[in-house]
Amino acid sequence: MTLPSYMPTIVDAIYFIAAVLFIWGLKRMSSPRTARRGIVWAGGGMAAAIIVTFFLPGIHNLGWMIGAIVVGVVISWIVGRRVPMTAMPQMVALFNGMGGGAAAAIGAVELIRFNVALKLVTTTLPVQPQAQATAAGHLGATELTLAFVGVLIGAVSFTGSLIAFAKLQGWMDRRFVFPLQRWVNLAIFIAAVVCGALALAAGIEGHAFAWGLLIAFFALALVFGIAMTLPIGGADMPVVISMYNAFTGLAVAFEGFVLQNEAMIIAGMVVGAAGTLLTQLMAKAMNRSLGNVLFGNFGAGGGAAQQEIAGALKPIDANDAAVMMAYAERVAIVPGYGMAVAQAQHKIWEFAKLLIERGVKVKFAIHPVAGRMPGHMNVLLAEAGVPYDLIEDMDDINPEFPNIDVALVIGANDVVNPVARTDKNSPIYGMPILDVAKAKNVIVIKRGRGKGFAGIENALFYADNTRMLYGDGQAAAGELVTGLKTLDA
Amino acid sequence: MTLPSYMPTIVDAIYFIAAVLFIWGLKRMSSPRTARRGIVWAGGGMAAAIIVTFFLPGIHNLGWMIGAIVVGVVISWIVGRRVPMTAMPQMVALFNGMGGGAAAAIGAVELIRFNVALKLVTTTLPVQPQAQATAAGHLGATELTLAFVGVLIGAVSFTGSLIAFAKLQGWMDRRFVFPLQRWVNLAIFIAAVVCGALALAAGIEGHAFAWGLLIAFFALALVFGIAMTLPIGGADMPVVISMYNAFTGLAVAFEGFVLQNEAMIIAGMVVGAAGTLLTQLMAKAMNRSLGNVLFGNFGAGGGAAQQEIAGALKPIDANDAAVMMAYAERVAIVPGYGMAVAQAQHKIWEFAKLLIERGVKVKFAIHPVAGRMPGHMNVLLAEAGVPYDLIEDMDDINPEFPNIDVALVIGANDVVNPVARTDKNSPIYGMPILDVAKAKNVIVIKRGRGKGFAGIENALFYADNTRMLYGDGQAAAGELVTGLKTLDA
Amino acid sequence: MITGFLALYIFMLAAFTGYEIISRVPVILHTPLMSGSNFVHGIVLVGAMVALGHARTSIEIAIGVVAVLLAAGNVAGGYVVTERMLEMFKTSKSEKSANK
Amino acid sequence: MITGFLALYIFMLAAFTGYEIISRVPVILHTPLMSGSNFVHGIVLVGAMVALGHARTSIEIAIGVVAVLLAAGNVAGGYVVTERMLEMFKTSKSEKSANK
Ligand SMILES: NC(=O)c1ccc[n+]([C@@H]2O[C@H](COP(=O)([O-])OP(=O)(O)OC[C@H]3O[C@@H](n4cnc5c(N)ncnc54)[C@H](OP(=O)(O)O)[C@@H]3O)[C@@H](O)[C@H]2O)c1
Ligand SMILES: NC(=O)c1ccc[n+]([C@@H]2O[C@H](COP(=O)([O-])OP(=O)(O)OC[C@H]3O[C@@H](n4cnc5c(N)ncnc54)[C@H](OP(=O)(O)O)[C@@H]3O)[C@@H](O)[C@H]2O)c1
Repeated sequence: MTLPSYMPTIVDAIYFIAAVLFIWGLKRMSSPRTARRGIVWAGGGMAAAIIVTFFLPGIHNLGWMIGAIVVGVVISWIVGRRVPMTAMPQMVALFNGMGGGAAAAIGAVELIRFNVALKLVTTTLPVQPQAQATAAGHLGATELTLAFVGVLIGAVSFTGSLIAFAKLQGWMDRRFVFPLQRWVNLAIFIAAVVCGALALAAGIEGHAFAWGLLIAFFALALVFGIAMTLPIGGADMPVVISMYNAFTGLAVAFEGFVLQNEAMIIAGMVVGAAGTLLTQLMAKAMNRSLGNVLFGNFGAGGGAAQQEIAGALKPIDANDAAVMMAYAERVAIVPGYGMAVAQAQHKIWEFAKLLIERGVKVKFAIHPVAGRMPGHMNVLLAEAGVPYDLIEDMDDINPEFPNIDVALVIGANDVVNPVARTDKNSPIYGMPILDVAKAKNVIVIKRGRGKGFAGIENALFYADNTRMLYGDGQAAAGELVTGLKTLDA
Repeated sequence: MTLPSYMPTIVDAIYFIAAVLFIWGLKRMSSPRTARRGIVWAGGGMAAAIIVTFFLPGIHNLGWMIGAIVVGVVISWIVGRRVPMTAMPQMVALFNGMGGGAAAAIGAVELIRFNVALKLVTTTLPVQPQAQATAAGHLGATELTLAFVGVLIGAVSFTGSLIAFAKLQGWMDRRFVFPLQRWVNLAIFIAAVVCGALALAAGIEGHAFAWGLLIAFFALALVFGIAMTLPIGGADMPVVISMYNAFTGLAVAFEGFVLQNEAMIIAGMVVGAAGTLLTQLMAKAMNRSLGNVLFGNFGAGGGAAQQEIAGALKPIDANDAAVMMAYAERVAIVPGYGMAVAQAQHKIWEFAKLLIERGVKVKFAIHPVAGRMPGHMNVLLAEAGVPYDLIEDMDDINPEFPNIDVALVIGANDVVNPVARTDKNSPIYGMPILDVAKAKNVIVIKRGRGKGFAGIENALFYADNTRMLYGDGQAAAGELVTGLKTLDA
Repeated sequence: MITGFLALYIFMLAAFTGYEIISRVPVILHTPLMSGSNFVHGIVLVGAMVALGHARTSIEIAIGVVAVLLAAGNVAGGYVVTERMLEMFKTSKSEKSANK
Repeated sequence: MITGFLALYIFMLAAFTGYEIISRVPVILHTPLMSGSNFVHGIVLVGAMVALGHARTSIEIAIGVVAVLLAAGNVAGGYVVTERMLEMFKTSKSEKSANK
């Protein structure tokens, strides 16, 4: 296939437009009103960029290429469409890891080609001048360095994200901790850097890398990603995923430099910076520092050292609970991960609407990390049609709890656990919580004695003013609705 | 002077740091808390960039260069230091015009050099190969086009800003309007573009430009800047200056491209975009569109068509005014350009503090375009030490005026003129105003029957509940203070 | 040819842009935005295609295919997931106005 | 060497950056910010120095001197004026806390 000579210019122009659309799209994505359009625009730019790449001069292996694209796109598309909303965080982790792996693989191809070309040059110079020109020729010291750095962070993002995926998916229930772990991890990291630096130094001097060093570098980078992520608890995974997202962005930018592709440089760098900031914002929302997330061994089990909780669980039946709320003046509904699991948001909103009709003042109290991803509850309540002005942030509603007659907790646990305030030995000590315990009465909907994400007991459930309404979230909410309706009938 | 070979790299590095500091500095300048540091950082970057430029290889004419820098810096510095705060807007115009002129001059030098080099090449080729290499060699079609565009907008910014300066300085009292003016201006613009395009086409084909065309292009561009600015009224000057500021930024970016200087490209482009947006925001604050500002012939006199105002001016003396406010519950102070002229902000604040001590609730009501630059009043009141929480924006205070016992207007006129609401023929019709007329009583401090910026009568002054306190702003405020003190004694 | 300083300028400006985009985003949009930027770095597919397109030895082709496969997964999955999440916000908006 | 597309990328990113910096600035800071950006384009002095530094014929030198002179005025004046305006805001802040 011979292409017209102006083709590369057209390709460059499309890449440029794609880069603009990415930035534009991301900007729109930062407000709920314009977000949907944003992703569509960015998607258009992406599709155009991918299509024109086929028309770059000197592109071979088209069969392999199309096959790999079709397989990758179809599988991801189906998985992404089918997966339940509750599994979104691990999906993001998975796809992000794939991007990191791709960036690392690109770097690997370039480094191997550099090596092969140099070997060919020194041993059999006149045989393959073309290979030498395309590869070894254009990798200067800067390009080589960035290729190595890109491979390192891309590989870490790859295996790290896969571990994060496995943990959130529930495939690896336990955190994997052993003594001196940090030192072992540090050793792996240093070994990877040393191997890489030695190979790099050879490359900059114009020699081929030793294959052994190169392979060791790849392997150690992959292992480090695993080792670094294993000890981090599942509750911290969204922050970690966001960090790996930034990593992938940087790796893409660096490999884009190696390939002299501006669109990759810009898109990668934008994501790198955006992801870095987003990581910090997320850590802040969970009241943690990034260092604490990565090395803090949060949620380290430690049940042994925890204080004992006195008191008993006092059940209540749905009708009594409905009556209690029907005659209350103010009710606060506190949803948590259990509401997401039970998909109870529609029933709860139906119940809340009935209360509002009776003149009860109803608010939804949302903890920033309720559920399994930041903003999880907002997404679900939005889906059910709850208007924004009934939804209150933690900071706004906390001072109001003493005036609230009934706090209805549905499937929340850790985010209302007063232990975070009182018990220094608790793994969630220091996390800001919703002050539900201060409400006059508390009703808790959950299925049984199941623990929350952090795996600890909750003193709230044993408090004098708390009653337990056992059952699946959706079923219990349905019973509450029925209870209210019989009251009116 | 022989310079070490790594010098250009160091220069590039410093340019890079300067560009980062500019962006960083501008970002900090967008919040009052961090603004001061911002300009200092940007200034440091600028100083470093200027100094290292001397160390670029092949820089000649050092004597001229240092001389011109010293003269330019010293004069501007002294003028900038000495000038009163009220004259700030015209100073910004002046310095901005200088930047535009510089950008145009750079473009002119490059274009002339291109011409000379080409002539040398075609006529006496072997004589001056060096001149050819430095100039004609590197100006491709893109560079030439941007050089021309840069000269055009730089020149327009230059003469346009000088006219704006002259108007604000009071050197050109009248707007200069004649029939068919827009068409004449359009003709000048088209003539400039045609001359430039013809010369450019020759240059792209590899011929030298005709000197006549080139000179006509320069001259017409300069004339267009004047012609475009002459019909615009002084009240719109801040918007126009902001627009020329953006022009200069773009011109700098384009000439930076011609010179292959990244710092100029980036700084210029950032200012270009920032200035464009700022222009729009300013026009919006004055309730005008940019097109209306440029072509609307605002403030076109038009006194003839205006409605007559019935009523008489009713004077009050300072003691009575002081007593009135001393026994009021709520007082709103409405400052305008006259307070700036009289430098009365300190006295007014002293008076306000005395009122507050007596238990009167005092607010300052600020119109966004009171004075002669956006934020003018805020700057002055801040200087006097008025705390921010006493200062209210137009939108916040307007609904409160009916509850206000005394509105004290000091040196404001157009921004409180109810004619803007009522008289469609008035040049300020449609401008949002402060609803002072709705206050229970109004006291107006001004020197006499002087008109405001728009040059029209003010119906407020003739209203039944308005009393005039004649005198210079500072003196009148002083009398009010004395009046209050004697009351207490 | 993008050389050292030019690359630095582009890195710097792009980083600034990314930073600005994210600052002042409400917590509620953190996950969709993470997912959206995850999609954007799917542009790595273009790079993977170039790497595979120029691959000659079979080891290069093998790694290149892996790169394209992974990158394609990143692009498609990132888009679908982001779109699904944002769709829900849209629903909320229209329902909200209907409810008010 | 900055060629067409690279220049476009840089223009685009710088423009986006400038736009982002200005959006959401309060009216009260419009004038200082205008003055500050006026100072920033004073970087034209560097270009004027290069133009003058490479000038050979006397007409080039003459225009070059004018360019340097104007640009130097832009830089120095822009700085002084901006600094003076912002200084007042600083005063307000410290006085404000003293007053409260
Ligand atoms: N938002 C984020 O970004 C994020 C991400 C990752 C982790 N986390 C962590 O996740 C936790 C979130 O706290 P949370 O209070 O929302 O949830 P949680 O602490 O995980 O508690 C969920 C509770 O819901 C109950 N539940 C489960 N399925 C249910 C069903 N079908 N019907 C009714 N109840 C059901 C469970 O008790 P039963 O089994 O007895 O029913 C469980 O106690 C925090 O520790 C947070 O740090 C947050
Ligand atoms: N803020 C901006 O960005 C900007 C920029 C340019 C133009 N403008 C325009 O400027 C006008 C601003 O309105 P404004 O109400 O602030 O001012 P104004 O309408 O210009 O009125 C100022 C008044 O102050 C009085 N005055 C002057 N010197 C005084 C002194 N020493 N002591 C006491 N009074 C004195 C004058 O009357 P006497 O002569 O009788 O004393 C005059 O009526 C608007 O038309 C606006 O569009 C605004």
